[in-house]
Amino acid sequence: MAELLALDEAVAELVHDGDSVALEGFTHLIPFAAGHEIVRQRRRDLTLIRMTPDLIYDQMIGAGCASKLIFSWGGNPGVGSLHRLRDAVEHDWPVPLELEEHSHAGMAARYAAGASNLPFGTLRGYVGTELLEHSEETVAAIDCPFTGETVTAVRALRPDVGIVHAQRADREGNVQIWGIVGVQKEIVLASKRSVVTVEEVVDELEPRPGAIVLPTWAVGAVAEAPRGAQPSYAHGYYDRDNGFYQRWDEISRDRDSFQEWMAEHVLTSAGVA
Amino acid sequence: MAELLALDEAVAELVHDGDSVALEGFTHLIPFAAGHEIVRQRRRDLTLIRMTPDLIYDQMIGAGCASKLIFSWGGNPGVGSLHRLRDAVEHDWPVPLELEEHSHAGMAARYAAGASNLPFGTLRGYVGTELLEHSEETVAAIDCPFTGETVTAVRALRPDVGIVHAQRADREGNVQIWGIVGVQKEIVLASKRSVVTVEEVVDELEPRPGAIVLPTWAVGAVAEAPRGAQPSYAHGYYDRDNGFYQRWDEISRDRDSFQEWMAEHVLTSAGVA
Amino acid sequence: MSTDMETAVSADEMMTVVAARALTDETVCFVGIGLPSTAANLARLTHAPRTVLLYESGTIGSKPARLPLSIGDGELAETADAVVPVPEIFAYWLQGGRIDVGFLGAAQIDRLGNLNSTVIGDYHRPKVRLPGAGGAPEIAAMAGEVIVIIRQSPRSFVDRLDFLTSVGYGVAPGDRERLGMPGRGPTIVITDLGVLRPDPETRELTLTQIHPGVSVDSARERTGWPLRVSEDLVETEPPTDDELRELRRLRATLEAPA
Amino acid sequence: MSTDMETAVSADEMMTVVAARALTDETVCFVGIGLPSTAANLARLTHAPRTVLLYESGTIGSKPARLPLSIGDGELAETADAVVPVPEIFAYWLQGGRIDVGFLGAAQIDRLGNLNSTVIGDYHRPKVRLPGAGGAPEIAAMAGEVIVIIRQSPRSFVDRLDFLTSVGYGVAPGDRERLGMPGRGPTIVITDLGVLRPDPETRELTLTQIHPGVSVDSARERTGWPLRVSEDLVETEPPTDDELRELRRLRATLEAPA
Repeated sequence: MAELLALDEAVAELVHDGDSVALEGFTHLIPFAAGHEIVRQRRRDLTLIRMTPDLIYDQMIGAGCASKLIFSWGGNPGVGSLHRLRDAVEHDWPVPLELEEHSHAGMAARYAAGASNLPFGTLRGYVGTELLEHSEETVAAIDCPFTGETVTAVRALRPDVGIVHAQRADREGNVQIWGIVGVQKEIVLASKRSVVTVEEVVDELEPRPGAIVLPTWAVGAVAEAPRGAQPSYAHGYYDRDNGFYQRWDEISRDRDSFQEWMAEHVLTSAGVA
Repeated sequence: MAELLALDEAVAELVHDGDSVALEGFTHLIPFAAGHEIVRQRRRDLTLIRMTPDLIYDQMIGAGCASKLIFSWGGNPGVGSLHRLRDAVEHDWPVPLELEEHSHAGMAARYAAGASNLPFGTLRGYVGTELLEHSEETVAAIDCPFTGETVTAVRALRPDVGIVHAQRADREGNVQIWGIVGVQKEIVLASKRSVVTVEEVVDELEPRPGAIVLPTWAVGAVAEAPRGAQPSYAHGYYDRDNGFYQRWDEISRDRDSFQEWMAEHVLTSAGVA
Repeated sequence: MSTDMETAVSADEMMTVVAARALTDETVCFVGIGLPSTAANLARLTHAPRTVLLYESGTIGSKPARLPLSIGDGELAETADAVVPVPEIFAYWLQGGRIDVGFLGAAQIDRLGNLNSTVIGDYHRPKVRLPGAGGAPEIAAMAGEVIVIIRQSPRSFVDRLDFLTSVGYGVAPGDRERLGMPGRGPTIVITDLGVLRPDPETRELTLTQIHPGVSVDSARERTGWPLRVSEDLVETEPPTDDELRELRRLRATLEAPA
Repeated sequence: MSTDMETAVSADEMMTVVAARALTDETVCFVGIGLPSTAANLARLTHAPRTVLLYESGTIGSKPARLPLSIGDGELAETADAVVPVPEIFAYWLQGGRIDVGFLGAAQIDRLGNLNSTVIGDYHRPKVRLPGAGGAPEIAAMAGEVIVIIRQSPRSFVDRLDFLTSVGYGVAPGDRERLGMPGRGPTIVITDLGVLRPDPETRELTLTQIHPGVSVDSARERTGWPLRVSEDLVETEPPTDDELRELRRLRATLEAPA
């Protein structure tokens, strides 16, 4: 049974320095509130895992939470670079950041393998690319025992903590997600511990088209965090703040303006711009 | 784009003697009408594939359509044996039936691998069982290239034809399925050709909780077949005819009564009891 | 709490009640159809209301008011917290290590709790072709522990299985670990005569509990190997009125029209 | 059909219109964000109304009225025929061989159509850290064919990629087959200067079409290798009024509030 906790309690209890942590949400339901709480609690030396690091990891990397990033596409969607990520990779600021990079298909297969309690996932991918030269620990050729054909194995991902945002939970901790569901289910099931932030806790989860339910006994902690995916979006609650994604390009380009913004909007409050 | 065909046309066009054919539907949406049409068109030497052969394969086997069965559980659920299947295996009647048997988890992994265009699926399974002694062509040990752990590979299933029943299609051939979805999506995507029978063709597929949609361009043919899953059921349309499943035990126990029933209910009509 | 009803308790009822009692509350349970489903639902409707039932058709948290005849009756989907595709129920939920208890039946069991649900007689020339593996091999391997329900007779409790469909404890202690099976295996085998549990050392199934009116001798006679009997053998508490009433009400729903 | 609007056609508009034209109707198209998404939606809203768009966020058959800024905007889900989990969109739909056309951009391309979207400079000490692979390597491998949209300059059309993220034709003809890639690879590369297609024999990208007002010499200057030019070089038909109007209307939706 999931514990219903306050977000600061959930992070304090479940996220530790040095952990591998995946905050997922494929452009939708990105757990910004949880990421900000991790920044406020000054976690360090995290291995951050996420297909699309997005602004939340730009902020966490710029705040010095991470020593390693496992990812597949690290840009500001439709806008350009993630400047804090680039500054960490290009200039070791504020601390050096080790990269482990994959393709989307590879990351998705790694999560699915983790959720399936398999040591590896299989796909047709990576062949012929230079990604292979930087991923010997996590990507390998594997031969089909029936046809002899060579395909690609990717190491399963089993993060210490998986964190996602969702629209709703009921009072027992059952979680409901609809719209783009991304890898939300996979990451909760693949992780040793999990936190789900939700827009609201309700008496009953009425069935909805396209909705999935994560039963309470498969979830670690549920924390209410209204607007907790902002500036990304929560289908049925609020839209993506495309303007903020565009403004972030300017805010994050410069170390000082980034730090000012973080001081004002993250370190001193529980909200986001 | 799926072709909208009459069921007899769809079977005539897409199912040939000697084909491997999967009629799927995990207790729900079993494509009885399509199976009966295959019997009426007197297809022979089929490799029938299905996790739970159920009454429909008992009928097709008893009618002499099949030379091989690939399956994981061949009983009359909650009732007992499939007598026609047993008669074929135990006494080669009406023709000998080769068996290739798996576990449910293995069959599901084989379908998923087929839908994914992979030569094999991976699972933790079969180890320590005698199933291994009869499945060297389709089950093998495989070592994780990262951890060295040995897990199990199963050969992908890519049937010549996949056939499922669904609640609805629209006039473009998009298919909607809800309730227990089983392996309906997997088998349509894994098969070289596919036929979907539906309760009705409608103008618009209104979204429903728990529903999946197979887009028309992923489907071969759609054929209207009202009550086409009877005596299994179509969630939202009609219930499972548990009484018929129980009566089948008696009807099918004896070769003569089986043949009489088939003559009366299948060979001379498009319906089922 | 023995009652008037007790005299009328059938062997199947006794088995089912004892199996239901073996499920503690808040257990996540992967159930097969037939007696396992009846027992699990009886537990849910009596002492274990927060028990979670998963069926291999992909229904998670089903709370059927009427007993399903098949593993995929509509009732199971309608009352579920979630319905997932069949590949997912096996990969993410069973293999993912989310199941506390698997509930299995079989045609044959051996002294190390291995199960046969495939054939009686030779595989290629079977005397009886049984339905086959279904979900059993992976439930037996992956569930946290396994409850087996099986009628006890020399034909079902055999010295040597005609076919090993699902692994209990293999051929010797330590086999499960060697085979990489995370679950503990069959921790309890419930029959119409009593209850067997694996010996902590040898894993051999040992009669630890006997139902009212059953003699140890008759249990020995209906076992195809020299049956070990626990020194602490206890007698099964007979079904209570509540248990019987609820069980009979449940079973009646199986016959009633929808 | 040249018009008054033509003089005002920007290089990006020209590229986008030409890319849209490259999509025939009833094509199943896996689209990346940015110019590919704009071009695919322009095609859908003009000559190819039955084109099916899939986005890597898992939306199948999206028909957005406004252009998405990200690959997973709510509009894409709301207007989709189906929304599936991300592992499924890659495994069943892209890898499953269901995609006719993949639409890709990149930071660098070489003469055999291989793409770099990872780094400029040394991998471990990059001059510019680019976003990385995303869905591109598998789209490049698995889609029936690939349309590439990229601005042409000596920095983007390079003799040697700084990093090979996605395979075009590898290092020699036959590499795709050797690597087991079912798709045909990049059949058309659309730039702000013209259109390149692979030579049938050598697979070397060859200028086959040039946009109005662009000289072959300027195309050569903006290519980091000795550019081959087709003997049958044609000039691009300028955008029609309809194309331009629809494109500008679409692009305006990107800026407008929801």
